Amino acid sequence: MRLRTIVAVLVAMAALIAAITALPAGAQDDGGKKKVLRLGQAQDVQTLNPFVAQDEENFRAWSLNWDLLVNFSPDDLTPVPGIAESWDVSPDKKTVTFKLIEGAKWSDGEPITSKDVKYSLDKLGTDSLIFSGYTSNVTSIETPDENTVVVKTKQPDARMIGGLFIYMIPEHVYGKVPLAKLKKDFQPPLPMVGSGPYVVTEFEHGRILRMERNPNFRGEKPAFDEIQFIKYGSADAVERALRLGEIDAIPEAQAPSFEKLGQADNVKTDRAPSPSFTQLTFNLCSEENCPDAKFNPAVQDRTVRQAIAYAVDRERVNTISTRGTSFPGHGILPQYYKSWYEQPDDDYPFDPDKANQMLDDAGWTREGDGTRSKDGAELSFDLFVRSESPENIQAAKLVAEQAREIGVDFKVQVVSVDKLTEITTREVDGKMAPDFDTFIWGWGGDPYDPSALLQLITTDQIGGSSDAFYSNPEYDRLFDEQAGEFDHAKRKELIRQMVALSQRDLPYLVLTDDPWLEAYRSDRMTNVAKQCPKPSGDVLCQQVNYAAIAELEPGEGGDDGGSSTGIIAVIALVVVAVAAFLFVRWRRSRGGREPLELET
Amino acid sequence: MNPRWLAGKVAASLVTLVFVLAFNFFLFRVMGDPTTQLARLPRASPAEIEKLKSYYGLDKPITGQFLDYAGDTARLDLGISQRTRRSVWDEIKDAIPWTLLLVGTGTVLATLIGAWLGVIAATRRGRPADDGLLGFSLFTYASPEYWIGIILILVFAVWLPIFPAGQQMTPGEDFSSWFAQAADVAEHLVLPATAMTLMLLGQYFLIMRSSMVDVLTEDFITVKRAIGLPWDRVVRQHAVPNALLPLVTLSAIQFGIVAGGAVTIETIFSWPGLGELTYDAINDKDFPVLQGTFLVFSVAVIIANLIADCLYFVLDPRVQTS
Amino acid sequence: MSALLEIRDLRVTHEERPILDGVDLTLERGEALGLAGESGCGKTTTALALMKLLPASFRQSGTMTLRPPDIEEPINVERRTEAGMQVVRWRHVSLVFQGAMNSLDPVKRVEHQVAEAITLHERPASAGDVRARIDELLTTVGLTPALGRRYAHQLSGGQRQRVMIALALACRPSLVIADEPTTALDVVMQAQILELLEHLREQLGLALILISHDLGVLAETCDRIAIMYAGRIVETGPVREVFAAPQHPYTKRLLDSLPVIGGSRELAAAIPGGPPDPGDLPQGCRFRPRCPYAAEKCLEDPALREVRPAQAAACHFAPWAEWPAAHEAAVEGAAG
Amino acid sequence: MTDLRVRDLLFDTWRGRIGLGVLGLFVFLAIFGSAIAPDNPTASSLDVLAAPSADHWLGTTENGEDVFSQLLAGARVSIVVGFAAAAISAVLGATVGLLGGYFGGWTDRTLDAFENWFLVIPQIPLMIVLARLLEPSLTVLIAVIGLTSWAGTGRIVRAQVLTLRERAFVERARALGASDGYIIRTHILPNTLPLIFANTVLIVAVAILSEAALAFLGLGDPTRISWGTMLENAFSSGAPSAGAWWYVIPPGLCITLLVLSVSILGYLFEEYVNPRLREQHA
Repeated sequence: MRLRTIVAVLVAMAALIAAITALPAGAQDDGGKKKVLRLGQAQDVQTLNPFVAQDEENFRAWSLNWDLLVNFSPDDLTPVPGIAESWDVSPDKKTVTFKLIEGAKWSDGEPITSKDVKYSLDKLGTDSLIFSGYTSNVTSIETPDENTVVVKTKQPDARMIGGLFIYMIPEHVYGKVPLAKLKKDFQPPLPMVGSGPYVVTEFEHGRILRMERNPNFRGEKPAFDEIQFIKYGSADAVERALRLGEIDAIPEAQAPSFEKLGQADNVKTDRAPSPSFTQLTFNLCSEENCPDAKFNPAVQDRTVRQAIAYAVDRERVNTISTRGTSFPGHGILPQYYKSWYEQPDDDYPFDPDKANQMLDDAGWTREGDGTRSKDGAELSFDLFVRSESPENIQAAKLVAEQAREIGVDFKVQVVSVDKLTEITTREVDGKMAPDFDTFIWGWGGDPYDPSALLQLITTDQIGGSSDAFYSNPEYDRLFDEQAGEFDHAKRKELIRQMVALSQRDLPYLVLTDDPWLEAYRSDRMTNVAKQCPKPSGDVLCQQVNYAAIAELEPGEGGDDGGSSTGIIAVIALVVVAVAAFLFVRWRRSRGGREPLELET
Repeated sequence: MNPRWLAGKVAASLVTLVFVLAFNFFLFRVMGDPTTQLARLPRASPAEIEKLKSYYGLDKPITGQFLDYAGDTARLDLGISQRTRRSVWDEIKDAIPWTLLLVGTGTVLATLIGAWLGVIAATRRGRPADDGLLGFSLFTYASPEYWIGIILILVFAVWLPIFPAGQQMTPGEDFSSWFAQAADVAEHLVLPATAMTLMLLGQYFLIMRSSMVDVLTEDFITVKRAIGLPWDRVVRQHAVPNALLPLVTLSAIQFGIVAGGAVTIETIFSWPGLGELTYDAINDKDFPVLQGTFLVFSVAVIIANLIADCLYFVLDPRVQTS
Repeated sequence: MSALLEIRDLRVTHEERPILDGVDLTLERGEALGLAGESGCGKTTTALALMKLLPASFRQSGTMTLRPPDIEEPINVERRTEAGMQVVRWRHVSLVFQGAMNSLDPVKRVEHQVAEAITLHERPASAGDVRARIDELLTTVGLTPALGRRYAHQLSGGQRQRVMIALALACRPSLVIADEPTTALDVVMQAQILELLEHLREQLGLALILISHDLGVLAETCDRIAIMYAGRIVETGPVREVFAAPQHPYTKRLLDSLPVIGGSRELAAAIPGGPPDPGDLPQGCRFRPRCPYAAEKCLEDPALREVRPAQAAACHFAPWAEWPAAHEAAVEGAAG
Repeated sequence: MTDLRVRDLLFDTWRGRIGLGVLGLFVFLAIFGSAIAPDNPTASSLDVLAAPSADHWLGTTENGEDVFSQLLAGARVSIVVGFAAAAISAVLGATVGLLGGYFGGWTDRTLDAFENWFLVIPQIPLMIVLARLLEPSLTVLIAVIGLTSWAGTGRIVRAQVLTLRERAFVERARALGASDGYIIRTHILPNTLPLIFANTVLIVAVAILSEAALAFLGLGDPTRISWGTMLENAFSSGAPSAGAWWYVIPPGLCITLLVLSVSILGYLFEEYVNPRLREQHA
């Protein structure tokens, strides 16, 4: 090996290092001018197609890209103009006439017309996976002119205003595509035509979803030029990225690390109620509805359920299972629904003595620390919980632990989601035949209108969404009545009565109201406010309104120093090793030849 | 290369391929209830299921279904991902280069380092260097590769944060040039490739060592020394080329193990290859994708075996002429 | 003119056990020496020790001086370093190994392996020169040059052994050691190879050390013969003399076990027992436990001494005028 | 081949002693681990991801459970799955190998093709697919691992039977009119058993690793603690980023040690059965 070759190799490698170290700096100069809001997430959008998508992450992009017919106010979540500027309810409350905003345009410059509204309500309302059902009452949608939509319903339906959670999508894009294709593998063309402040311009699954300003947005021009949803490999990686400043905010932080995350430099966390809860479900299916159901009949003893409710310390469940990030539950209507919520009278504060007393009085006797029984029936229940949720497993263990104190035995059974779905939706001869005593799972509702959650325990939903199989004509009547009541105060009273009924009968013992957990860099974002609803809501107004994000201003914080120390270290190491190797070979080949014979 | 020999090998591979296709078909169409996978609706009505069945040709006799399936597969129509609603082949096509990069880097490094260490150990048999290497390789061989990966993350991304812990490039970065992007990818490749290398290293080392030990006792090694060839050249020019032969066979057999490692290592490093695709498909019960990646893994192993046969053919003159 | 090779007091031990125990050998230029003895008596070890090719676990001592005709200074093998040996091996001394089966690298072409030896010791003017040399060598050993393109497994046993001989001649050494070059070959092939060696020696003026357990082979080819037993030379002398009048009972027994051409097909009885374990050598004469003539005197170590003109033997009773009839039972009594 | 020599191999070589010692320890834990654990392995507390202390020798998990107790309890799944799956694989492999090797002809060709194809199919992906199609449980894990790892044993047994079939004592038995069943029972099987046994021990190691991998991928039995699920929980709860080495290192180390001890024993038996290997090692 010649010395010249060695020098040449070393020079080449040095040049390589120089190039690598120099280049990322160049890259940063380029991107520095644009104001970009980077949001990190561990799960990303799978498909943007609104007909088949079914992930929560979609709403983060959709809610910036599209409007609803009637949007929600970020102040108190009440209905405010969306695509519709105003609306009018007929005296019989069965016809609602929407006036659309004049001159509004899609991001591609096409006008937004009543045809788009009709198409969206019609097609998304019936043929999509997550927007169907809202228009179940609708009998006709008429478009007398470009700016007017008349919706007629079978019965009065208060959801028409503030409860129609269906995005308005451009008919001129989707209408051309056959429905079969839309429901199969259609991918919306990019930029994704919309009406919100930002539209999706790039989507690389597993990597990035980029949204850029909608040039035709009718509102004020938002401060950030671009919003990126960046996909990380794990929730953990997202949090690390925030701490390092690679991203500016996390829409969905994790309960276990939430507190610690808030202690990081320049990181602020925000916890707000969301329209979802985690509940202990009891199998209340009647003989009539479910002749072949399998369960311990004792679960249908109301006193037993009430006693359990007293015995379970929901505060403790929250503190331990979700690290105190959730909110102790108070019935089927989460506190999130500020305009409807009232703390129920029967709130079951933690009181094991009372629970014991109730069971004693009801004749459920107990020997020592054993399980209570009456006439050979034991208070011993299966408690199913899905394996993928450590929080739910934890909650189940706590419920079991506390129930044991009052002589009620819960056998916690961790099963897969599929298994749990199977036992709760089992059918025999066309009738429901649930095969469980109790289980823990959760539900989520819509931003403003509480119907979706209240509906879960109506008789109608047996065979549908009902998983407690509760059936109470009074409750059903109240539900129908509130659904058609456009007067807020009257409706609120009806809802209060429904909650009271459900608290008495306890098909669900709501353990916790689940939160939005968000985190952001205080040095990168300013004008951050808790809203949706003010002053208790979340700072990003998730799934509800784009106003919060559109109002954010870029902060002073520096850009991330995307360092490549590692690769430089490796290259340096390789260079040193190669140099040493070459040197040794050169030395060996050149000098110091061994003597051939040794002197004696 | 002898065309008849090659034709025979290819034919044998094709037969295995048909077996694999049949198995794949059986597994997903017969064992997993296709309608629930296809509909993926919690409770589809019997009429809807019938419609779906006829749409997907499930009402045909089983042989017809199989032929349809084989035909579709040949046209790379592997169905549609339930998650992303993209064609499964598109998903796989996007993932393959990343897996090849990771697996390729890992295999090449493991072969080179394993062979090199094997030579060192074999030429220092019974000495501390040999014992140390033997212990090290047995340890890496017995330890789960994803555990090694997690430890790498712990050490090099958490305690000593010099390498990124996941993904193939810095998320959201706009690269100014192809070169900057390549450097970024290289940086992200370091830890997963190291994990992959460590996973394979032990096997390669052990095989190379024992193969070298065998070769070094051969007569021709003494002959080479007797003609005055320096020891290091004897090792390099004669012992190593002979000892490498078993390693070639091994790398093909290893490929099945590599596929398993790809799943776990890509998962912990969020490396967007076939492994992560498989992992996501497991979690989301995205059976068309799972079926697709399984097929690709199987075909890859068949191809790897074929390549190894060819390579052996090129490397070992004894096979060429007999 | 001094001897081509002089070995004095060559000792080799392996894990404290003596494998070679004071071997003395002298070889004149152009002379053919036969080295005989049962397997395990140290023949191959002597050859390997001469080239310093013994594994590291073996220790060797003694002087080995090589005086090739084409260089001035004598080569003191025992003082040579590994690098020093590398220029001696094959340039001055080459080896034809036993079992040519495995003596060639299976994945390299034959000609490549011959060329390797040539280019290692010389700087030939061109690749063409090397080619020509290889062709010439192959022709010399009676092979067609085209065979050089082949791999070892494509050659027959005889062809392989010829290639090994060609390889041994590649660097024009002054001494070739052939270690059992004909075992594993059939009789016809054996004869051909021996004839070739004989022929080459005459043609090239080579000195040859032919190692074999087969005295018949040595008788045809060699000028002188040395008989080894348990790491020592027990008898040496001109082939004719030794065959005619062996002076060591071991030599005698070896000769007796040779089949006589034209005589009875029945093989004479082999020597009962086997060579002693180097770790557990008998006291005195090493052949004593197997010697039919052993006596009390044999408990002393006999030295190799000249017992007849040009003929030396390591036996207390040499020279033997006459060999008495053997009585096997003598052994035990002598052991005492 | 006497039992005495097996015993020497196990008790008088340092490899045998270490292998047996470590395996013995883990078997002990598999039986008594849950009982001797200082805490209830699934009892959560508010000490989340706490570093090792006097209360928690190996710290706590993301749910505040005691890592050390989980570690002790986790031995059971590995041991049970490892041995049960290997047993299934041994029975399957031995049956296929014996039948193919002994009867030859079409039986052999069919079984051999079957075996070939099982050898080609990548094992972990196959296990993943099977485990995903079925509801995860301990039985499913055992079945899946056992059913996918027999091909190697089948191959080795077949080769051994092929040589045995031609041996004199088998020929003699056949000439005397012994039935196939009798020959297999009395001549073939006893002579292949040591080989099957040695191979099975090595498969135990593979099965333990497979169980851990499946559990790590979320396909384990959700109701049981295993080292694989511990690693899965540790990884998915962000323990590596939190620097919680006490949660990450021990489960993997246990898997490694168990696999190492089983492998060492396996190699030992293999050397015993196959003397050629012994010479190489010496």
